[in-house]
Amino acid sequence: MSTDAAAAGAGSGASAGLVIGLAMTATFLAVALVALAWTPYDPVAMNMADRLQGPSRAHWLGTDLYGRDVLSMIMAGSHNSVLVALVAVGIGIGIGVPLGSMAAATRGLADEAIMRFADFTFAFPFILSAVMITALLGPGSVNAIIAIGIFNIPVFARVTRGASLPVWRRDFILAARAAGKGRARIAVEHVLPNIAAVLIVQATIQFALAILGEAALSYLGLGAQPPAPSWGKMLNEAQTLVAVAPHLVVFPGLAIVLTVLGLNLLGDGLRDLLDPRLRTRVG
Amino acid sequence: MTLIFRIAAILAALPFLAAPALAAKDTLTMGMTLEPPHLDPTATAAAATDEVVYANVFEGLTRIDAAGAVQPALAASWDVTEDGTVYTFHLREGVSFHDGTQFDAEDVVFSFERAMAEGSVNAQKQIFEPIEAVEALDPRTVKVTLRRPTGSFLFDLGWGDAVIVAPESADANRSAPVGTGPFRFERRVAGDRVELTRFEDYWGEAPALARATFKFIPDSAAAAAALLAGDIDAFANLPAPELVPQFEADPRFTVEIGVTEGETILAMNNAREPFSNLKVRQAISHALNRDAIIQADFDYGTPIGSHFSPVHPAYVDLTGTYPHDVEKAKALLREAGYAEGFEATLKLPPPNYARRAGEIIQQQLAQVGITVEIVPVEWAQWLEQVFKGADYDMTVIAHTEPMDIGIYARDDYYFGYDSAEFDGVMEELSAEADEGRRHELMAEAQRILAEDAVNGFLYQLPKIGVWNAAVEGLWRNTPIQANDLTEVRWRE
Amino acid sequence: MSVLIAKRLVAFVLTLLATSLVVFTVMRVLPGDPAAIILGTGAREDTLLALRQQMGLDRSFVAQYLAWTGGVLIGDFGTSYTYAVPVSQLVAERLSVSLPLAVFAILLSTAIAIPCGVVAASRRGRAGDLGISAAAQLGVAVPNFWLAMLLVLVFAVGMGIFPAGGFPGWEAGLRPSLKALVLPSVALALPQAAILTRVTRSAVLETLGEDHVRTARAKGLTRRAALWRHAVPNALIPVVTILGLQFSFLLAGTIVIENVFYLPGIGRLLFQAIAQRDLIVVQSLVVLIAAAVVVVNFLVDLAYLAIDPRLRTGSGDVD
Amino acid sequence: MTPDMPPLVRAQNVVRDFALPRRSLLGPGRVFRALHGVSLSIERGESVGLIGESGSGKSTFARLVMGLDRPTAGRIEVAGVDLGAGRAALAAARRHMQMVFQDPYGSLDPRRTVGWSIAEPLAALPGPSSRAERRRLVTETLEAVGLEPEHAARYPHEFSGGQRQRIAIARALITAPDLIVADEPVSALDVSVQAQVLRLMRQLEEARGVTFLFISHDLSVVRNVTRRVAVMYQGRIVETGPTDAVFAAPAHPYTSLLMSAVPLPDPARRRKARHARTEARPELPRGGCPFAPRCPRVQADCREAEPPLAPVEAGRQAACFHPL
Repeated sequence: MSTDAAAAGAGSGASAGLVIGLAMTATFLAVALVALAWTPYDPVAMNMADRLQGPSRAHWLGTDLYGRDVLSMIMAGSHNSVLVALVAVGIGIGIGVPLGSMAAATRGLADEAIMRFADFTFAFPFILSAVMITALLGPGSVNAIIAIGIFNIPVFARVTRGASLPVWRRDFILAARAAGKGRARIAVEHVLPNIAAVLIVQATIQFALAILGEAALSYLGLGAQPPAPSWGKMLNEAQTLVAVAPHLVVFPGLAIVLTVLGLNLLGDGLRDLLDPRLRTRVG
Repeated sequence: MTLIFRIAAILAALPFLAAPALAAKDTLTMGMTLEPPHLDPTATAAAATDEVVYANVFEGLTRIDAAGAVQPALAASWDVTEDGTVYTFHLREGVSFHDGTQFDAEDVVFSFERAMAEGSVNAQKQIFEPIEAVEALDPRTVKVTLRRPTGSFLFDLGWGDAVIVAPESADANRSAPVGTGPFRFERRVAGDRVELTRFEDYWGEAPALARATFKFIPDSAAAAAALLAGDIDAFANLPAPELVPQFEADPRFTVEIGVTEGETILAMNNAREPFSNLKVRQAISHALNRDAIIQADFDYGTPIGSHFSPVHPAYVDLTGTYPHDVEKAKALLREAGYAEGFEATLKLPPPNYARRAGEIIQQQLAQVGITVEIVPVEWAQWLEQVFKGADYDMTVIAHTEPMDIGIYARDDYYFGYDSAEFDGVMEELSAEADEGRRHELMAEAQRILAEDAVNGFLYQLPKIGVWNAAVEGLWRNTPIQANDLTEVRWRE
Repeated sequence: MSVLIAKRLVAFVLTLLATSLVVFTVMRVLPGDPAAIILGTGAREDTLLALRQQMGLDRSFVAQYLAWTGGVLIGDFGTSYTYAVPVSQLVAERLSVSLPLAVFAILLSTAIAIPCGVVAASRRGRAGDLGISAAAQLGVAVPNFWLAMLLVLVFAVGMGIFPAGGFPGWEAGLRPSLKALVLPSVALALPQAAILTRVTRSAVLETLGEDHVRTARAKGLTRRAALWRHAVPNALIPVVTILGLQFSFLLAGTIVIENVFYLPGIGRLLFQAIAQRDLIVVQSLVVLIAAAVVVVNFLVDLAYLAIDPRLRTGSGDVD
Repeated sequence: MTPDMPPLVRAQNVVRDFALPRRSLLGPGRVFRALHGVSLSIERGESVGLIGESGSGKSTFARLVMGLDRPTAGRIEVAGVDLGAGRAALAAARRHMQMVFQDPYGSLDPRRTVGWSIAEPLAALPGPSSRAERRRLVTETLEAVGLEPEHAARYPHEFSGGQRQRIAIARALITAPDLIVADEPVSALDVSVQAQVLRLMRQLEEARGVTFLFISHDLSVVRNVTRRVAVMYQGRIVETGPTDAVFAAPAHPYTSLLMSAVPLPDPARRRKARHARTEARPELPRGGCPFAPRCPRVQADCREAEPPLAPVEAGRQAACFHPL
């Protein structure tokens, strides 16, 4: 551990990051909310007369191959990102946390089995699993969610197990056992509340990774499908137009970067805030 | 291996180093979008294979020329009996395969029987289906007896799937093709290129090119960059219509916007409700705005009103049969009992043209009340579900086989179309040998399909040829999947 | 130690077995007939049957699986359906692109990340640190494929210095080949470097706070010497570990990047093989990739053990 | 108390082995024996002190008595119930016993209010207790340990170490147990606070009839609160007897050594120390008195066989061939 002064310095720096991250994430969510009710243009309406226009007063971020308004598409595309990330992280938490808790609670054979399974799923690079899953189920948002969600399961299982193990060694767990409580009940009543901070931080990080993953899948044509706007799909459509309409490449990518950056800053800030012990580590 | 190659390359380059100014350039590097999986045209449907080896490495008894007409090739001439069932081919003399073996009638018998055999993996086996017997009357004469007169037989023999191979080398053709063409296979670098060199013992007129390289560049931006940099001399069909203006403005390049054999259609499942209803199909045809769809492909497609190539002499312009008319479409839907519209799926295979047209069609049909759900499918799934299983409502696809209007007469074809009138016309056509009458029948067939609104007929895929302005002899259109290099030369 | 190795060996074999079973099953369940893809829309049913027989697809799953695994055990991965060449040859050809790409990316990201991380740690809280940390934070958020597109936009389309994609082949000469790998390597390396910078920075910070480094300072070593002689070497242990763990991310990255730049590498081969239902190629590649990931993880563990003997006895958890 | 009533705790030949990691692939599985057949009885109202160096097996024994761990061999009964006789038996036995831990900072869940933690053992009692009933019991036990009822709503970090240990004791008291196993309950506290907590425990023993199994390395603490002591060395009980008698005249040389001025390892760091020990001495000793290597009075026969625990005088036993 470093000196208190240094830790305090890191703390204040981190909190600046936290504020920025919070602001960026809030902006992102606000845009998603606004887009539910209003976008400058209909994000799916085509207008062949106005296609491939650069940024202008009428279309701040220009138009695409079909004359759709890029700003409106980016705004509406945030829904897809939020949805995919939320559900995928939800799947990871919903299945991974119980698995990790079980592994930590029982140790022994179940632990070994769960962790080897996690290793096994890690042996496949994420994109590879995703490509296989979408080849099996067909491309689409739902299947992208499943692919990313499945990849999140071992992540949360490992984090939960890793964070739970030291908690299980604490005396208050023994006290609960002496009180006659079963392992499952102890896991829920004592262990989970004590690792909640770690899970929240990890969820933030996975949220950012899920947005990146969704973008990559959609970029490869495996994610969101027309007419639903998606940032990754916009980049996919822009690829052949790099030379003709660079704005189609730049803006959706910026949307991804800013969102992920905001979430990462938020995650780092939360980690420093909630769990000072993790301050010097990198996830 | 690399070392040997380098030495060989240096040796090969020596003559040019010695006399750079004397000879005109006689090598050509041609860009292609897709890489051929392998190089045996008799064992794959991949167009890329034909685009490398057809007419260059392999030849058939007949060949298709730049205008889509049948020309003699390995058969110098032929006689057909009055009833159109017996063809006698008189083969060329002095033809040898690239491995030095002589070409004779037995090679023809071998090639045909190989394609017809039970275990044959020829992708166009139906070409040989009418054949009852193939006999070598003598080394220079082959007699083919058909079960029934087949009007398109000579044209079909010009396909890449019907090229003549030698029994000695047939099995190795996938990786080391041996044919009779003006170019012999030199080598292949998987994932990158195939190199051909002039075959010095070619029976016909020697080609102007001494060397030809086919280079595979799937990305349009990379293709354009390679053209601009002079890394490639020609791109037969540039996959980037958006870049055409740039090349048109550049005097170093020739841009030829031709037509392929690819009829791009909105195929409808005629066997399935509500597409079995003529009024619904007519409504959809009225709802489609071809101009907008072609615009999304940068205006280079040629609108079509039926399933027929606009460059064919028998083509009839039927694009006005069901003009774009939203109100008319709505009225027809009302008459058909779908006043509220309906929901349908649109399965889209991976190519850009399908995905782009699909998005626009989704919009256009929405305007008349038809809610379309786009289901993108991989090529494998398209073949399995749509083509083989006919499990679809609508799909966008380009049918690239030459002269394929006959598919509408096939039973169990995925369109689910069944018309006794059309079948009758096709039957007559297949037995008809007179060219004039054949054209009349083809026009009739086009009209029936257009009026029945079997599918939404959209446009003919363009062939965007871009090449060095000094290169001549490349095809403008592609009546058959080929990059015939026999006539290609550099202008002095 | 030998117990550990034996355990890992068993786990390795089990992982590969499970992987091969999963991928084999998935590939057979996938809709799409490999024969139909090869023969296209003009094919007749009897032709399809003949080709399926030729490819061995008419046999039962079990027979196919056993035949394939039997071949793999003696080093024969089978023959690609689409390319009609042995899979091993195909893989070797593609590796000649993917491997250099991965190596360049690792070298580049390490060359950027370690100096940046050390500098940031040694100037903790000052402008240099803040700048590097901010850049790293940004780098982590950039999708590599987007970066790739921007690089193409600027360096290929705009300035025309590097090709926008494709690979000329090593026979075409070293220069054009290396040139073709520059933008892909950079696109792959920069986001990776951002992560590594963060790891290096925190690892160096941690060792800087450790007793022996403080002692070294107390003994009169300059700040600089203490940093480079004591803190950095110790900090490299976790950095190397992370580097090893990033292997599978790198593999995933090459799949995407090779598709952006149309490089004839392993990732693109896999992607195409799935689309073309080249079952043999897909299952061979997936098993090879899984094997590579497991082996690399294992080597990282071994390296870790060699570096830190405390871990050798395992978790002697008596409680 | 009738004579034929079973003792509150009866441990018979309790053995506990822990598996150690294998050294080589084909090598034998190694075990570390923490308890070598320990037998100990505790009568009601007769609080017992268990003393010994850290690593001697005291805490392992305590956990076995609490049913938190199972013996490898032997049998433990609490209030006449065999702890190894299944879930139901264990649940029945748990009503009679509670535990107080060494570290008041670790034994309370930082995420739970003090009231919640104190009420936690009620969950093991049969029959649902109402909210109001639980609140009444929490208030009552808080008062019994000298804390205010409103403290129930606060979190552990708001309390001092001594207060936390009172809270831990309150939690142990809430089910009105017969036995409280206290594992080093005051070693983490300041000396002045230690005295308060010990006083509290003595009061409870008298007022509520609680019997303590009091585990400590600190002899003065044990002397203060227990009537009998048992001395452990390397997983064996080497001497037992009435506290006063043992302290006045130890029979085993080890007990004597414990009482000399030599300070014992600080148990606050026992986790680390124990770890070092497992590496240093994992093998089972082969015959002979385990104390022989350290014994100032060692003789030849001490290396031949292990001395059994044998009576030395009324109510006292020692495992030594040559008792003092």
